[in-house]
Amino acid sequence: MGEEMLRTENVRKHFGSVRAVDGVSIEVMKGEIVSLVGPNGAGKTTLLNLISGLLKPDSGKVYFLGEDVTGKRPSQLVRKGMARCFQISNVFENLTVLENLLAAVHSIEGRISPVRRYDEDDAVERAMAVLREFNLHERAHLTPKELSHGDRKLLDVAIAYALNPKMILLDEPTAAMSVGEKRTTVGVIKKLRDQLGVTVLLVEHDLDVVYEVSDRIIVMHQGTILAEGRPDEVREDPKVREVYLG
Amino acid sequence: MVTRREFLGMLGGGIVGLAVGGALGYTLAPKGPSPEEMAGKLPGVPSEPLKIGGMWFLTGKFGTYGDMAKKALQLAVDEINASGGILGRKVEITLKDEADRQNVLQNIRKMVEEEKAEFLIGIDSSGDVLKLAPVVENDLHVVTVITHAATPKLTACNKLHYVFRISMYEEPIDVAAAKLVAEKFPDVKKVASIGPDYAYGYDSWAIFSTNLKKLLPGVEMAEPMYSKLGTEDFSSYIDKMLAYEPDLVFSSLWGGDAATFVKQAVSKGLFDRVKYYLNPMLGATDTLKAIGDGNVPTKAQVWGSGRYWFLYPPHDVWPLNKTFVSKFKSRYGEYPPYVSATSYTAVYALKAAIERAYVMKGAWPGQDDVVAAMEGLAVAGPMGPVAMREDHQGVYSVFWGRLTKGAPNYPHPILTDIQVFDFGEVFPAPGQTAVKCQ
Amino acid sequence: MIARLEEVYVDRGGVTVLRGVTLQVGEGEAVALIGRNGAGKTTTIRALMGLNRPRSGKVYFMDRDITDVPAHERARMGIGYVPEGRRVLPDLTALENLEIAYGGKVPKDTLEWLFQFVPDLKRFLNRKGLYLSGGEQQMLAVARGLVRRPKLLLLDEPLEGLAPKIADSITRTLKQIRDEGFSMLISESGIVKRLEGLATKAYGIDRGEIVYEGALEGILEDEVARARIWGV
Amino acid sequence: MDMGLLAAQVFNGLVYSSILFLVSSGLTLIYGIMNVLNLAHGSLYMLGAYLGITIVVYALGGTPLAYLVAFLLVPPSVGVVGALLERTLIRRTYPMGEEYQLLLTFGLILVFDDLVKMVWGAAYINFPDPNSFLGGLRFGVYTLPLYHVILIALGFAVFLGLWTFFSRTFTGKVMRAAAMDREIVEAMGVDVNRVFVSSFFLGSLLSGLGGISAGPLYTASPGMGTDIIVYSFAVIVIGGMGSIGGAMAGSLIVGVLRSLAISFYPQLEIVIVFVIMAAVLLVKPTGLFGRPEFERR
Amino acid sequence: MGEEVKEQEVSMETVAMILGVILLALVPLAGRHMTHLVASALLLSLAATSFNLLFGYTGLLSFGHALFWGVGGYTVAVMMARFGFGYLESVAAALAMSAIMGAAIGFLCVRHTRIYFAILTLAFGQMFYGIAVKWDFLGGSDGIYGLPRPLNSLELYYYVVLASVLVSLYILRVITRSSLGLSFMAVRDNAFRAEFLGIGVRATRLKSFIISATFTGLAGALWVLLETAIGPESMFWTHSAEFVFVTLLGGPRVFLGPVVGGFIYAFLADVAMSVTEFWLFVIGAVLIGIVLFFPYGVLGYLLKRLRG
Repeated sequence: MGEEMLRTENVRKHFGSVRAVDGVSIEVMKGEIVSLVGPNGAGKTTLLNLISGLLKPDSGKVYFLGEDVTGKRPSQLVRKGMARCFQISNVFENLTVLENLLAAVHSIEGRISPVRRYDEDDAVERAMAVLREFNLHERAHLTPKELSHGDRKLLDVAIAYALNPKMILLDEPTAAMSVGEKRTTVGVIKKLRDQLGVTVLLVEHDLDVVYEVSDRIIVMHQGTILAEGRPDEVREDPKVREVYLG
Repeated sequence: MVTRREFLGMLGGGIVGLAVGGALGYTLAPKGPSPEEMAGKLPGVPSEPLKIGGMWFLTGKFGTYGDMAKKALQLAVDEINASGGILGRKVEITLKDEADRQNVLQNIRKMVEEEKAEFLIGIDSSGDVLKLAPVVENDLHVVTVITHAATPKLTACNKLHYVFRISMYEEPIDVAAAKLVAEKFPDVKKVASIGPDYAYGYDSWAIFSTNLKKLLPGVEMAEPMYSKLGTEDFSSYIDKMLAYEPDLVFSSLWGGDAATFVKQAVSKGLFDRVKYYLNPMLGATDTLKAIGDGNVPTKAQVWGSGRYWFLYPPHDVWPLNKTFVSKFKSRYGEYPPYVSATSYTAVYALKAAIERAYVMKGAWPGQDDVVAAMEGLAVAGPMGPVAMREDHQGVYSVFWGRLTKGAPNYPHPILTDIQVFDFGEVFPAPGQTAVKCQ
Repeated sequence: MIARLEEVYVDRGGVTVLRGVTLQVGEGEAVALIGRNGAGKTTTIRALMGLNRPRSGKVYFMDRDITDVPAHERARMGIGYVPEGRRVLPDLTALENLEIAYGGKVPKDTLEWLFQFVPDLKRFLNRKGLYLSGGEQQMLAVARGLVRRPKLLLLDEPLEGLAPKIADSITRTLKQIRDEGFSMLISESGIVKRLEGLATKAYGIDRGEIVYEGALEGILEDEVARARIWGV
Repeated sequence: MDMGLLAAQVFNGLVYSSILFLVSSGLTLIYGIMNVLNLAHGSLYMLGAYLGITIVVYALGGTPLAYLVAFLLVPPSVGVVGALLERTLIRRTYPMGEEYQLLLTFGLILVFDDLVKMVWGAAYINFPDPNSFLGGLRFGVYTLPLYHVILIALGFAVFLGLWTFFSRTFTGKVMRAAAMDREIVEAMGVDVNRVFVSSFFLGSLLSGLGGISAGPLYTASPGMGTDIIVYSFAVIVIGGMGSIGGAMAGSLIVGVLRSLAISFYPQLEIVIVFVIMAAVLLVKPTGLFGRPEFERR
Repeated sequence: MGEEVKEQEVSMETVAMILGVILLALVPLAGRHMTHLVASALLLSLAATSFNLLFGYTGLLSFGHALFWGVGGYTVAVMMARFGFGYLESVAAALAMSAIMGAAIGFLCVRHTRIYFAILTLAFGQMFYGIAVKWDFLGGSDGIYGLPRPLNSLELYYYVVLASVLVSLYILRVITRSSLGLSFMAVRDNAFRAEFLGIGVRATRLKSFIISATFTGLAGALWVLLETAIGPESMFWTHSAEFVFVTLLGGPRVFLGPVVGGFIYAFLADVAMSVTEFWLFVIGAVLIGIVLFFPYGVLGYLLKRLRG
């Protein structure tokens, strides 16, 4: 630890009169699980969008692995090792689960070619290995529509993981999940870091989940950082309780 | 130009030609036996019906051409079947739509190869006829009689064997137009023109202008204008013409375009500013009907020609025209346009050639026998006697007439003051044309 | 009783988002619907408005079964709607927004009546929706929901994304409206404090199920509701 | 350059613009409100012309009264046909993709062309020229036929009428509102289905008005709707899809440029419209007056 | 594409495929018209399948695809009629030309999607139609005609067409099953997410466009040799609409859908025209019926029923 993975420097994004992200600097170290929390509209998702290249900041910089990546497109960032999942599960609806994974595998390994079968053995092997990690291998031939809500979200994470990322941005992975599904997801997040060596930046509403998995928590409110610290510190911070429970 | 008397003389020659050709004078033929009665009576004649394939624009913007051709074809076939068919064979027709633009050749093939049409007639588009000719000549080997497409290239630039054109083509009409101007309107100083934006329009202007320059060397001519087929609004063309201040406008627009142009030119005052307006395609009843009596200009002289005009040859001197017109009128309620006359004649030309070949051969003729019989054939059509020249172009005299209100005798404007040009005067020699072959 | 959902199930995009929701709003009552994002608040409100058809279950309004009544008729029957994200019609002025909801030109006295609750409306009546600030849009959205003087006003996260001062002023407005005797159902993503003094009764919702029903203050004390809604 | 000719050509362009505007304003209106691109819109134009012919040529003769009757009766009749099409056929494609709408309405073009042929025959038909009783204004060697002048006025009047309708009347505002957010408008008590039928009625009515206006100027034939629909497409793309002002601007550009091209650069006539259209799409995809689409719900 | 089939069905499909090919090989026995009709149906099918690579697989509706049919066709016609090349060189040139034009026009068009893409392609199609009408070198409105038929025999040429179409379909099949094909489908389903997979969305669309244009051009090139002539109408927008029609008729979400559609359309038009002069009415009515009742196309519908 101690090596920097991601850093933002005073990034700012306004939509008209709305100050969605208003000068935020955060830092994520290699191997950390960092959570972004805060009430609705605090600017968490916007910050994620700024980091992952979906939005360009009005001002400020984003560094990934020490390199200035401000304004780079998502596809470029993915190739540098930054993958991302989405709040509302965002997968390829007309492809099977396996094909969803294969698309990621081929793309990231630079194997896109008109003559290479997409279901060639080693790609499938690789994709199936990922699916096994996420316990989705038995559903490899279903389409996302046929999956449960929890499995769809898992698939979303699995796709991101198949991209061999150094870091994954997770946007509310447990939203609308059942308790059981949530447990699985917590396991997956831990596994991402502990076994698979991926750094995680997590946006999450469920504070139980957050407290359980995070090394560090950043609390956002109205586009700025309200508090930051270890879970036990944040849990005791009256400002945080104030924001949440009033 | 010929007078009425000269015409009668020509007519005599034509009739002699008909006799020499051995064609059966069908207008004089009494009602013969039915095909059923005739079937098998003549040695060597197959008993199954004879199928003729026809192709015209049956749908779309030019659908009226196919419609009119089809009606005349039906008339001819019914007449022939009522009087014993062709050598006792009942005639049947099969039609394909030329408006199926992607499949013109395929549909032609279908009629021959699948529907077993033994002969083909029709074709409206010049482009199609040029595409079709090599296919028929090299591949299909069936006698094909063209009834409408008018490009000089077909007969002047190709050595044809199976393909014949019974209808007048554009060159003699345009040559006659130049002569008409030189003889009747020598006061013309400036000429403007408009035509459809494709080969026919370009060719027509080239022929007319080349010939006119020879006859009236001093005439000044504007850059020719071309509008795309189906142009709705000619105002811009008309004003460009007005700006040039011509005495004469030569227009090769046809069909709906010709009518739309005249109508808009009337309201834009073109006919108050020019003295003469010539259109080689005006003598078509469909066009005249669309123009209507209300749009017949009074100040300027408007002259038109065509491949056939239902009042020419005059009904009293050429009864066949009278019979044809009255049959057509009573069956379909309107006067026949040129496509009707040419398709009608095409069927009779085939009949005459088959019968002549049968006489020579003593058995049902093959395609090459029919070709031999067609060559040099003269057949009587509503437009007068038509002689098939060695280049497979049917020749007959050209007319130009002046546009006049049709009321009260006719439901649409008509051409009067008919000026006739003998084919010897206006037809280029076989193989010659003012147009560049591709 | 003004409105009632009974055992309502709703599917959206193949996912069941409401699982047997039963909920009731009484005469003159302001009821809070509390749950986090994706818990089913919006769908519940839309089911009442007629924008989501239940797979099963019934919707009642003024003792009438309106399960099959289309949204526009419900609006005319007296349900006002203040949607999530405000959804002010951007190309129309504030006044025109009101006209659409009123069904014609808004009479002067109705406007005056609206100004009691949202005095600021006067200021931007002729400005296009596109050029209104978030708070102004929310005020307009409330006024728009109110303009037909509905028997029930549905407010879907009316305080979301607003600066605290503005949120406070909206809350004041809503209190005033409630005091006039209007019934309302207000959804809120979790900050109960914002509804204090406004709502008396509350429902807690999580994953499409009602997990709490009772007094607003009680919800924070309820173990189950706290665990499921806030995870604390 | 000959200034008289230039002026005459601009005038001619305006006449054509006027017809184009009548048709394309209907097309853009339906697209703007309902997000439906109706390829058969040109067929409704054709229907307008043929219904006009039925009244002016066959029923009443080419009297001024006949024209008046035709102008009063034809557009609403075509509007009803359009509304019926929406209710019976086009409505069923809303849950499907845009391509299905294009396809279904393309099928309608084929059906309409043949229907017209079955009813009125294949031959082109001309109206008696209204200028025969209206006359024209002399202007040097040029004549400005009065009917053309009336058409230009009609185009602008309809433009102003639509402008007023959409900005001043309640129904117009409801239509715009439904275009912005159909769901919220529904929740505000508006029967959006009725709004949609009405906008189809109004859009089709405009196309029918275009047909009856153009009929006396041009020549009616089956298939006459195909050209105008392609040009109308160009117009609304250039002006910005869904914008009435854009339809006006696009009509003026296409109509006048085409007219000038004929006089001054004839070889450009066919391609110029499509070159402008492609250029606009490439440089400003939303067209001159369009704006980025609202999030539709 | 979610149409991955189970083992026993694969064998069934293979059998059907082999039977189909044998049938196609026997076509010349059914007479010249049938040979010709099937040859054009094959070429229409190839064009529609190429179109569908862009439409069904990549999610872009081109309303000007006949442009590439025309590019291929005119290239062959010009090479043979104007420069006297043989048909093999000419077809090779047509392939190259279609690819180049595909790249150039595709580059401009893939910046847009949905309706804007459709209209932009329509505009380009009409522009080139206008150019073909006006340009003497291309024969103007008459087009170019009287080309020699390769091998001097319809039957032999039929086998050239059959072989070329089968090989092309095979190549297209390989592409749709390739990792590139998968990236097309990923872009179609969710361009937004594809970007987060590291797939360059615009570049992927362009690749699809070029491949699609090339094979459409090949179909046009082979068609010209079948017809021995070409005219500007081959690029008119209604011809582009035919590709769309054929594809939806057969089913855009099944690889062989456009082939089935191509055959149905060719035979339907052939029969309808023999029966009535209002054949366009029939085609239009069928089109409307397909949209309303079989939006997945005939083959799509059949497969759906077969698989429950």
